[in-house]
Amino acid sequence: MIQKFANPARFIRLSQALLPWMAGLTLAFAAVGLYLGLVVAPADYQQGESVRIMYIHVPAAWMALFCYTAMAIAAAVGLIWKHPLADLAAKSTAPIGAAFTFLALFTGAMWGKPMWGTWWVWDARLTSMLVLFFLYLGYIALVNAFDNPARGIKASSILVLVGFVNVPIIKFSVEWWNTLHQPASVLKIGGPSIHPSMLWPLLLMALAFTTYYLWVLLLRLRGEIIANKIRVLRLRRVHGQA
Amino acid sequence: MALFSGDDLLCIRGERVVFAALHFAVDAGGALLLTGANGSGKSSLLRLMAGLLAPANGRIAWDGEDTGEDPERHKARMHYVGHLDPIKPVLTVAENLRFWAVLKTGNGAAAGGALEAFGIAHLAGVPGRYLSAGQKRRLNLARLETSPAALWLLDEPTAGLDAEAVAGLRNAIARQRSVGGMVVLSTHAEMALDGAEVLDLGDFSAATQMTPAAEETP
Amino acid sequence: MALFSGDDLLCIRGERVVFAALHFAVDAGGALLLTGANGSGKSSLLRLMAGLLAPANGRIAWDGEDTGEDPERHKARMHYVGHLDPIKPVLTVAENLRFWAVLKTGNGAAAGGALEAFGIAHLAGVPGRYLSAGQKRRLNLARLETSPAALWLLDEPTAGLDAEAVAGLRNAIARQRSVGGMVVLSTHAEMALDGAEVLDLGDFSAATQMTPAAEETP
Amino acid sequence: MNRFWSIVRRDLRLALRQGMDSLMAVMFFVIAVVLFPLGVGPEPNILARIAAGVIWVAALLASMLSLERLFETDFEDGSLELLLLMPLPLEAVVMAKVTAHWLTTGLPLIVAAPLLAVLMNMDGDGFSVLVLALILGTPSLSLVGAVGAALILGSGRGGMLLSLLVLPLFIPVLIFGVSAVDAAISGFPVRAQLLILGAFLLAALPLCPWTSAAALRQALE
Amino acid sequence: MNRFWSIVRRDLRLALRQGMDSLMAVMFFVIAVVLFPLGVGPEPNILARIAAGVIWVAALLASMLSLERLFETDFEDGSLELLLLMPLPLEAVVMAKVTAHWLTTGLPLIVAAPLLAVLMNMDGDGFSVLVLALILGTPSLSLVGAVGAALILGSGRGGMLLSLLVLPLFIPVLIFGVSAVDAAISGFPVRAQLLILGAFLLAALPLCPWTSAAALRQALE
Ligand code: HEM
Ligand SMILES: Nc1ncnc2c1ncn2[C@@H]1O[C@H](COP(=O)(O)OP(=O)(O)OP(=O)(O)O)[C@@H](O)[C@H]1O
Ligand SMILES: Nc1ncnc2c1ncn2[C@@H]1O[C@H](COP(=O)(O)OP(=O)(O)OP(=O)(O)O)[C@@H](O)[C@H]1O
Ligand SMILES: [Mg+2]
Ligand SMILES: [Mg+2]
Repeated sequence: MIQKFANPARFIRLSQALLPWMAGLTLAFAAVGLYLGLVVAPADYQQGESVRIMYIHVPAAWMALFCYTAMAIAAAVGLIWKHPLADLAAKSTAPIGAAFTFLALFTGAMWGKPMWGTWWVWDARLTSMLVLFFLYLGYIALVNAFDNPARGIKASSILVLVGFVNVPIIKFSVEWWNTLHQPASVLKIGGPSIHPSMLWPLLLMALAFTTYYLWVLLLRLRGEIIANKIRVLRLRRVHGQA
Repeated sequence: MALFSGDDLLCIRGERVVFAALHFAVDAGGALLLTGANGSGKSSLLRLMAGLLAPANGRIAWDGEDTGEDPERHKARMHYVGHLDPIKPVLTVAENLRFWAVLKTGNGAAAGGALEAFGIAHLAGVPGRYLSAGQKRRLNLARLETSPAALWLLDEPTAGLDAEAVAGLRNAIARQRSVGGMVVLSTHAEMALDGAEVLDLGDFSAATQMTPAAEETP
Repeated sequence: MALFSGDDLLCIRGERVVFAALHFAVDAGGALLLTGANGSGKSSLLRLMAGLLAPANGRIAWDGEDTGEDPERHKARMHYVGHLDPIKPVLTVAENLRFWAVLKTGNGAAAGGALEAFGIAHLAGVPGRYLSAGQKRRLNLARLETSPAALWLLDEPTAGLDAEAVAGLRNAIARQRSVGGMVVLSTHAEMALDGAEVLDLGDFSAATQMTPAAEETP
Repeated sequence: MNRFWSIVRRDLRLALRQGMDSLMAVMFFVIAVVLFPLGVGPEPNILARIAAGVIWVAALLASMLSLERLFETDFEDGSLELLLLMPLPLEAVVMAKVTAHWLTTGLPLIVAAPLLAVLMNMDGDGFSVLVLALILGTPSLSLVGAVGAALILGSGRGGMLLSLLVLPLFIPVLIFGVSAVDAAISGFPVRAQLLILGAFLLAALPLCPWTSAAALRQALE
Repeated sequence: MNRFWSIVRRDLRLALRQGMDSLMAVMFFVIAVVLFPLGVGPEPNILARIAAGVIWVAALLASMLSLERLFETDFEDGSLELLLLMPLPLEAVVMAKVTAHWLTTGLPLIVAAPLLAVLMNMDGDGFSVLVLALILGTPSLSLVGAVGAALILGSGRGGMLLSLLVLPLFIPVLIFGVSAVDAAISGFPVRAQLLILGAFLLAALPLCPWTSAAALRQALE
């Protein structure tokens, strides 16, 4: 099974078939989700219209965490089973995950200004999200740091696993740090109960983000595979082997 | 059956096939001379033999047993001299050599005689930073004499050496072979070693062979 | 009178006298071969000639004028190839060469032909990181062909080169000398250059001469 | 064991002979801390308030910087590939080098810390806990940093890249290190924080040499 | 001039091709600043009080770290000795390399600074002066740092030694940079501080390349 998908040529064909589906699903989910979220759902009695930022912010935050997990799994598969496609998947996921993290931070800050009167507070959740962003950046920097792309992927696979062990530790320590100094009262968010008129668009947007991730991942993977092929062909020509 | 052998070796570096379908075999007391143009893969093959690189395909065996299976044992029976000279500028020549001798054998008694063999005994107290290119090379080669090892892997050992030092090296190789040791070395200079087999890496370059593995690496 | 000459040169490195009372002279179209055991001071002499080191005593003159007096002019008429190959791994072979050509001449037109001369024209688009030891050396030597210079200073230029590349270098040297250029090079390999003078650095080593400087340095 | 100690001894000797290598981490530490009164202004109560944080951040940066060369010189002169070919496990080599590194930088840092605490006007109750927390925390920094140092080998980037990889991983040590000192100053118990720092160390002790060794093997391919 | 720009172009190209080299200094800058809230605690008023100091100290450290490799890779692969033998003054080579360095690190730092000011809760009045002061200050840092980078060549110490040499020299820039921002926040005039920063730059512009060139000649002996 693994061997079957390991073959890049077959993957290219498979992804060719999947791409239109992913694109279509993304657009459909996003269209419905945005309509429900921006038009149908009511404004919050407390937060007003700014509550609609939630339909971007929350799915982006979820995807940020999801992408890091996906990267760690892909890296482990790549290291243990030497699966070339898994390596590339980890590498291709990193910029997407970083973008989602940035989006969550950015929309959070946009939301924070009207809600808390400040762009940023050093709250535990916000801080651990910022650290996650750094972990993404570190991964991207390391992947690109080497002359030899294969070495970059291997080194950064180790890094992402080390980072993955640390994420819960960081999260836990940041929470502890924060509650020691400052009461959380300012930052109480909404409540756990959420009205279905808000839940539906939220879930739809989350689905749209997920299919968007898969869509871009496929595109990036194809790009990586083709770039590798070009590089190999060019080298071979250059070394008089073609 | 040959004591040290490689079967159907494939080496990929920088996403490029360097050589493919390469076989080699060395017997006790034997010597293998690696030749070939620049970039043909001599250094790469020596790194494969040492276990610093893993072959993309094929296997390297000692006495029929895969060397990758018990790397610690393979390390213990081998001396490797690469392109670089691992010499610390602030340690003296004697200290540099002693460190490697202790790591290899657990104690560093034989260091003195080794310096003698390569004509740098008078430099024993000189810090590494004062050595010229050729003196560094001699010091690196002196490691060979600090402890017996069944297999010597030498990457262009004569680079930078003067005639006297080359003669010293040739003697050392002859001694090693006379007690049943093996020597694999790469060189551009002509190096006459009696009864040495020659392996021209040019014959295994990927120019002539197209392997499927080369097409599948992403 | 010789065009390029050194008088009574004293070289001290690492608080030790490397050579003393050394004289040399090269004429237009001439070649000077530096030989000598490891550590005898070949590289040091070449660095003195290039102006990278200042002699502790004596003077180096071009056409009778001290080279230290107008270093910019001395730099402009000279190509120096040292032990190291100044090649950036992320720049292609062509870009690497062009950079040095532009710095030397103000424009980089001649770069293409130079790669040809050293048999690496097919590597023009390859990043430096993919080159083997010998290929790097060839690229470094290709600088010689990008612009004419009256004086070539080559430190063990053949180290790591295969036979084909050595032949190319010998041709380049012959061309340089035929147009009245000079070549000074150090080597351990026998390098037959017709009419080349040989300077054995061993004759000037401090072993035979005790200078006060050697005793006074702490 | 003989082999292990011979590596430790060599690295110590290298550090001592290379002039003031071990002193340099301390000096960076001192200078970085001293920049703060200059940048923030000399009010004693503000300085006291931020003292523990500034000292710990400076300690993090000093460890990080000194770790940069942990494997690099050995990598560049071919020593590292030879060490890999010696008959002892690469994990032991890493442990030996980390031990030597901590002895030459972590230890002097700990000695200098109380002095800086005085400079920063820190409350006297925090001193002993600061030292204790550093004793438990700095070996973790060395161990985690060794993984980063192994990962960046051959990239030719050094400190910059290392900091990006390693500083986020240092954050838990920073937080519990500071909170131990703050708790001591406010008269709260510090046992929990110190235990957590100790737990980090115990976890890093087997994991980090193993990961570093894997990264080193990668680098030497 | 052709030669000068060809060096600048090469260094820019090297920085861009080598992945995110130029981004790395900014990232270090950002992470170092972020460590402070983690160390000092999240109270907004304390953070606002130390914001200007922390940002400047982090900018100092980031410049210093990125300067470490200014000449080093060229030294190690023999490019530097060849540059010395090219027919243009070594001072021009230094100026070209410093220019490329500032474009790839100083400039991104300036762009990132307002963001960090937000994170540190800095008063909005300080933003524009912070940027102005950085525009005047960071080129001085690059120039002075180049002297340090040339002095440490061949010592094999890197960041550690550089920081000792260079950070004390950075202190005047730090003090006037911070005081300009503090003055702006308190509503005082900032002309004097900015003029002093400008004067430093004018003095460093001829002196530093000349000194660096001398140090480089030493290193290549
Ligand atoms: C830069 C600032 C912010 C960051 C980094 C941030 C981060 C996050 C993250 C990581 C999550 C997902 C947590 C999880 O599912 O476990 C999340 C969820 C959420 N955030 Fe934010 N946030 C920010 C600002 C805000 C603001 C200003 C508001 C509104 C007042 C807000 C409201 C929410 C809500 C309602 C959720 C969903 C809660 C839930 O699923 O339980 N966030 N945020
Ligand atoms: N670290 C590396 N990463 C990627 N490719 C490499 C690496 N080292 C060498 N190569 C490539 O592998 C091929 C073989 O290199 P190798 O160093 O084994 O050649 P060699 O026969 O030793 O050459 P030389 O005589 O020049 O030393 C070369 O074409 C080179 O481009
Ligand atoms: N950077 C240096 N600092 C101090 N002493 C040095 C330095 N480089 C070389 N030496 C010393 O100067 C002497 C001459 O060295 P040099 O490199 O010129 O020799 P060489 O003839 O080129 O030798 P080789 O054939 O080994 O290259 C040597 O004895 C060496 O110890
Ligand atoms: Mg080789
Ligand atoms: Mg020499």
